[in-house]
Amino acid sequence: MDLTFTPSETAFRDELRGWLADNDPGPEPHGDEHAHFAWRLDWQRRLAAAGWSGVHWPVEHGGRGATLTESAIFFEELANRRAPLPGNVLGLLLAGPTIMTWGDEAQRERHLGPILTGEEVWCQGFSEPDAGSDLAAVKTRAARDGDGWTITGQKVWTSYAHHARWCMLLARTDPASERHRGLTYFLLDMEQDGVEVVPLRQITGESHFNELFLDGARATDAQVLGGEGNGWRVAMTTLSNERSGLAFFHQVRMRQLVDALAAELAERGGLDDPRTADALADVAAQVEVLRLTAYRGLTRLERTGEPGPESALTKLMWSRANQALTQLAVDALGPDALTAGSRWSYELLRARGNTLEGGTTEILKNIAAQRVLGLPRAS
Amino acid sequence: MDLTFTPSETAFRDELRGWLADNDPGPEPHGDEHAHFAWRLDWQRRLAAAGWSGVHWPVEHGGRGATLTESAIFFEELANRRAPLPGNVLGLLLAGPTIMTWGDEAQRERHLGPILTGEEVWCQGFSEPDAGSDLAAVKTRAARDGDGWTITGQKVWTSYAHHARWCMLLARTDPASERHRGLTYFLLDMEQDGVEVVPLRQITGESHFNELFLDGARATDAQVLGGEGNGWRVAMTTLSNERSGLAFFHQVRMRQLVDALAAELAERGGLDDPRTADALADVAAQVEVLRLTAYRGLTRLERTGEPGPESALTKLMWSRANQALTQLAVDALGPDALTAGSRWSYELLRARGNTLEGGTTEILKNIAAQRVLGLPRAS
Amino acid sequence: MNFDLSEDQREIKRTARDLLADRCPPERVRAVAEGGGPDGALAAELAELGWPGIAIPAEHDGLGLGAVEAAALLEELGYALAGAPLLATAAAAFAIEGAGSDAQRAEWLPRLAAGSATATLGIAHGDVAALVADAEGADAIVLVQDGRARLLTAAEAEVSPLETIDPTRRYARVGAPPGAGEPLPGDPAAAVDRAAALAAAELVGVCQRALDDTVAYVGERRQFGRPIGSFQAVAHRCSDMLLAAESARSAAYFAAWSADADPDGLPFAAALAHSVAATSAREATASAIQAHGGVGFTWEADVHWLYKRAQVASRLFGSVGAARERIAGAVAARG
Amino acid sequence: MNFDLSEDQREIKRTARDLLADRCPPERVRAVAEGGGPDGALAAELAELGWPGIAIPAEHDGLGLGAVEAAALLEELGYALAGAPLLATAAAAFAIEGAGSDAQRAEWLPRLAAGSATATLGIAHGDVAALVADAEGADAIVLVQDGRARLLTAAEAEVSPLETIDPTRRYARVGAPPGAGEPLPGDPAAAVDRAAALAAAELVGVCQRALDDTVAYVGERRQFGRPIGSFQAVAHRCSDMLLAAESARSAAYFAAWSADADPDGLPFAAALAHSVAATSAREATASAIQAHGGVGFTWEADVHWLYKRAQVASRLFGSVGAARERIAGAVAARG
Repeated sequence: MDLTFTPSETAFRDELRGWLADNDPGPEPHGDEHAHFAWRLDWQRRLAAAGWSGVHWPVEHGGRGATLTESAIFFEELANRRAPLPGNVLGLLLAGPTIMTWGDEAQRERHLGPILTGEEVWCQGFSEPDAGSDLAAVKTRAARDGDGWTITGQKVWTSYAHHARWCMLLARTDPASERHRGLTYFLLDMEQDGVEVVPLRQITGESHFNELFLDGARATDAQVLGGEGNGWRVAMTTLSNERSGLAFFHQVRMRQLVDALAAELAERGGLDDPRTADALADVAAQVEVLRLTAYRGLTRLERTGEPGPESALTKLMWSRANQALTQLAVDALGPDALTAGSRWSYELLRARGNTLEGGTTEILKNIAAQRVLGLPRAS
Repeated sequence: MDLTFTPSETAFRDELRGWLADNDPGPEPHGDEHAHFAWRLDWQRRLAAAGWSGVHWPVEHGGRGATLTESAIFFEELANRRAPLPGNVLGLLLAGPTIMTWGDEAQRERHLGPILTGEEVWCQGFSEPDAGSDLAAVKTRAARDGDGWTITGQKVWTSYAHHARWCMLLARTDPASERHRGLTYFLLDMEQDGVEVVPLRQITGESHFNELFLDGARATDAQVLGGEGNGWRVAMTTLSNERSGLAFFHQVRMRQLVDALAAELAERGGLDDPRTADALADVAAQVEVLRLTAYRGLTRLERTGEPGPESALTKLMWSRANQALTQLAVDALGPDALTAGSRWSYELLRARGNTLEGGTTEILKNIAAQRVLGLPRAS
Repeated sequence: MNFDLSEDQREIKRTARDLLADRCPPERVRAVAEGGGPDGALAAELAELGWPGIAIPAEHDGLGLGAVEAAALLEELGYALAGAPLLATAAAAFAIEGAGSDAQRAEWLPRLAAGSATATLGIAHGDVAALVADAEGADAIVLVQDGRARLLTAAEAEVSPLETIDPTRRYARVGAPPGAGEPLPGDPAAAVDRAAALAAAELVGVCQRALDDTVAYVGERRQFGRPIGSFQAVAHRCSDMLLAAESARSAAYFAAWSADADPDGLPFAAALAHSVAATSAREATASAIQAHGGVGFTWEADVHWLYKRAQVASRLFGSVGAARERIAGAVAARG
Repeated sequence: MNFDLSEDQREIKRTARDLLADRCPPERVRAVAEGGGPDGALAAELAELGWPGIAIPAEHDGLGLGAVEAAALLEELGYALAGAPLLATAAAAFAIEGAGSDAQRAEWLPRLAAGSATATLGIAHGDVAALVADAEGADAIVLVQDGRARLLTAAEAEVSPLETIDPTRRYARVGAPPGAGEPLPGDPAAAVDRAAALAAAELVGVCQRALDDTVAYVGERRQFGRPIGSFQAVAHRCSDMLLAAESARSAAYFAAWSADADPDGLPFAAALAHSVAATSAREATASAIQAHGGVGFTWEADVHWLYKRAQVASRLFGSVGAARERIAGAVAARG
């Protein structure tokens, strides 16, 4: 057990810090979602130009070949510097690794480069309105049509779809199939008729998610990833890459929130109230445990190649801590914190999504019970 | 809406208070369970002699014909005076009303009188080790045997069994039947070979519950209540009488606990800590809401004859409040409160049973969801 | 002992439920919220019906009913998230009636009852009330400060609109220079408690709406081949929401009854109602979002309005922490 | 960066798990608890193995391993609810090693390592430590009071056995007249933090046992025709217990590592471990009783020992509230 960095990890961090010291992402644009995304894409271009995009990708694919710990350090340092996530984060974390695993030479050749630079943004078309948390209930239909496929259906919660050139799309190619069988994973070109993106407004008022309407969209055989009928396995590769490095970004962001709240409370004398101080300590402890548990998960993954129970738990910890933190902020800071558009009221509303996005709390607890604890499934 | 008592309710209460002022139950015996029960039976004899036993029973059956509110007042006043529950509480609240509803003339004649006076104590033989919360899974077998029945099986959680002369026993008379069908309700004589009572020790160290082993116990046809094969409906009558008046006894006891804790904390300066005061307020609020909700349920029952959602909820409120209260006591009073046999450590341990006895929290929430809210059953 | 609404009171509640279901469907609530409210047409119609004067004595041209009737009405206004300033007007009327002079009563109460004037009440610290409902456009604003109240006309008060996360109602920050306005001679404490009782009743309606909408949704919505309400995690969540709603209802009705019939018990009952209703409403509305799944996080699903109302309305007459302090004090005193 | 036990440390843990599973099955724990403990035979065997000296430096005849190794061991002792006074001895050894004089170290540490003497440590307020583990029969008692420590022999301390709800371990109240015993010259703060880290590790074991026993039970026990572990309410309860156990483990291991490698971070890490492990252990053990249904409320089901241990052991080195105060102070300071 050693919670300090090894010399090579320290060297990696120091090199990154040095680069970040010279390369400021610039001021965060507020209020204009397109300007904000353009800022993130620009940031990714600069990262890529300096070799800091896809740090965890193998060197042969243009990455830096970073270890898992180095990748965690990368996201922590980004958050520490209050830099944004790269614009094409789904491409870097999900599409890229999935294409590396399942793609043929041509697919790798075609896609990996533009993912790294952010030249081509990716979105993820898995969820559907009727399926919700039940991924195997995918209904979007891809029908054989000459030498390609015609795709019809609807996806939802597709973040970045309105910026995306490509979509990781899960569709049913065997109409007689049920559940996990008969699904195929497509690399769908978003720039065509038959693909319509409609923003979905969140309770915060923003539109970070979209509905995706597919009405006769086309895909070629060359755009099938991992083979016809193999979509479930390919999708599982994508999902297992989800949240990997991001946990460390979130974890630092949570700590920044705790510190910001502590500072704001201290300034107003709020910490003189032992009730508030106690609640702050509770939340700070949750955030610290999140950090530690994320590191434990990382070590486990490095040692065994398999995510341990920790990876299922950090999401639960994070969402719970963030909801508690933001409610505390609103309680302790009073009506000022409830002003529309204020930092804490935004965080309060946004936090409600934490127990829904990326696997609802209910689904994650099912997973923990069945896959980690080995409890029997509900019949 | 009127939360004061009507003149007749006030008259009832004052008469009871007058009697209680002249009739002290005497000091509660500690440490000796048999002496304690004898004290409660003696108390019931005195109540009966003065016409205060079975206050909610019709006058024709020897009761006082009290209204539901008066019955609630009765239990509240008992608790207010720190008097115990009558020794034969299961006879008064469950067996008596069930026999009034389903019994024939001979059964009423035979049993109601000795229930009122406490001369014959009753216990309830519903739960079984393998059935747990699933009452319809009863396996205890009553086999036709000449002009009577021979009963074999095991019951559990039979409080008062070691004092009881009679048992409300649910057994399966049709061996081919499943679930709710084929059950019969017996008035089982406990004083016979073939009935063995084994105390079940609780985590508090006491033995208030028992296991009941039936090995060839006998019952006559005259001891069948409500007809052969009708046991489920008769048992539902028993269950619908459960907890009726007791909620008010518990509610006063909870308030006494809150007040005792507040006094003990105040004496030690514990309430100067805003965290402790806040937690005390939270618990006190829960207890107050319990009281109010119990009254709302009572009014609803009087008005409609049907228990409303309140009756399903007061048990949940009570168990949650008591667990929170006792944990707070132990937290705020420090190691002293963890001494074996001390008031608060006893209450802490005893409170863990609250979410299990009389319907587990899980079962009660199922009931609330399905019967009150009309949600679909899990398939 | 009868702890339930009377037949007349239930009739008031039913009428309000039906009327508001018609006038304030979700589309209307959304339109009001997105348009910055308030719902003038609705306010006018409710004034026609005499609702603003429900608890104003008949001698001042009100309906002369009690706080319980007002609570029944407010519960329905909360259920519908109606954009009419009845809570604010009722709160101010309580203060003017309870702490005002004869002249102040005669000047204001009939106009408030008729709906020809509106008013509101705010709790001020250092000449500023940080969160006041429907103060913009109010003809009179009662500021309660250190146990004393003063009445300001629109011209005398400094009203700064406050855009909160709850746009189903307008809120403002209200300040007034020391000495501005005219004092109410009496003690406004009971009026604030009565207002808190009504605010709690409104939150009961919010809880109930969150519960009803959720039960309807989870009974319909299917996943993994069955309605999601048949999953125990969802069903138990609904049971917890029921528990929250009924807890809030018990406490709010108790406070309303105390306001009418037990002045000595009112301070405790009002603090209880505030604490329990605020906690319940926050929990139940957060649960409603969760039980709606990803859809619950969208603007179009409308459950977020309930959550936002619960968050902001909980603070109208002080913090939950302050209410808890009063409860703890009362418990310690009775020991 | 490597936040996991090393292969050697896992081996220590496995060995302890296996040995204690054999020596301390539930029947043995019950016998010790009902007989008033401690388990002399077990203590003797563990002393043979050198366990009491696991974190005592080799120069004082200990095994010379670190707090992480000791934590791994303590976790298993907690898992087994073993009736051997290793936590107490380790706590006292930390104080004597960290704050004692050379002479005190030489006098006590070799004997503690060999198991030929036992010791304990208590936090005193006004010359009395209200809750001290395994003080009866201890040869040395370290009392920490207002940031200073003194070492008392059995003859010098006033040990009043305290029968707590947790009879799996012996506790006592320990007093000493002012001036009794001999002072440890150094600052005992770090030793108390190291002790708190080990106490937290012990509670991790309690959490894990509660979880393992519950998962085994609900996988077997059938109701309504299926294993109760397939009911979502039960399954999610188990997930919550897993979350509690892993949270406690993260915090306790972090504190143990800080004790070995990051003295500056130790005060925060120890407060974190205490707070998180205490909360987790109480919740997880209460959940274990609940998930066992009515059976869980019986003496024979044995889960209650875990609950009782969690309740009492959480208080050994102060209250959770005090730990939270330290956390809040640290957060405010870094802001």
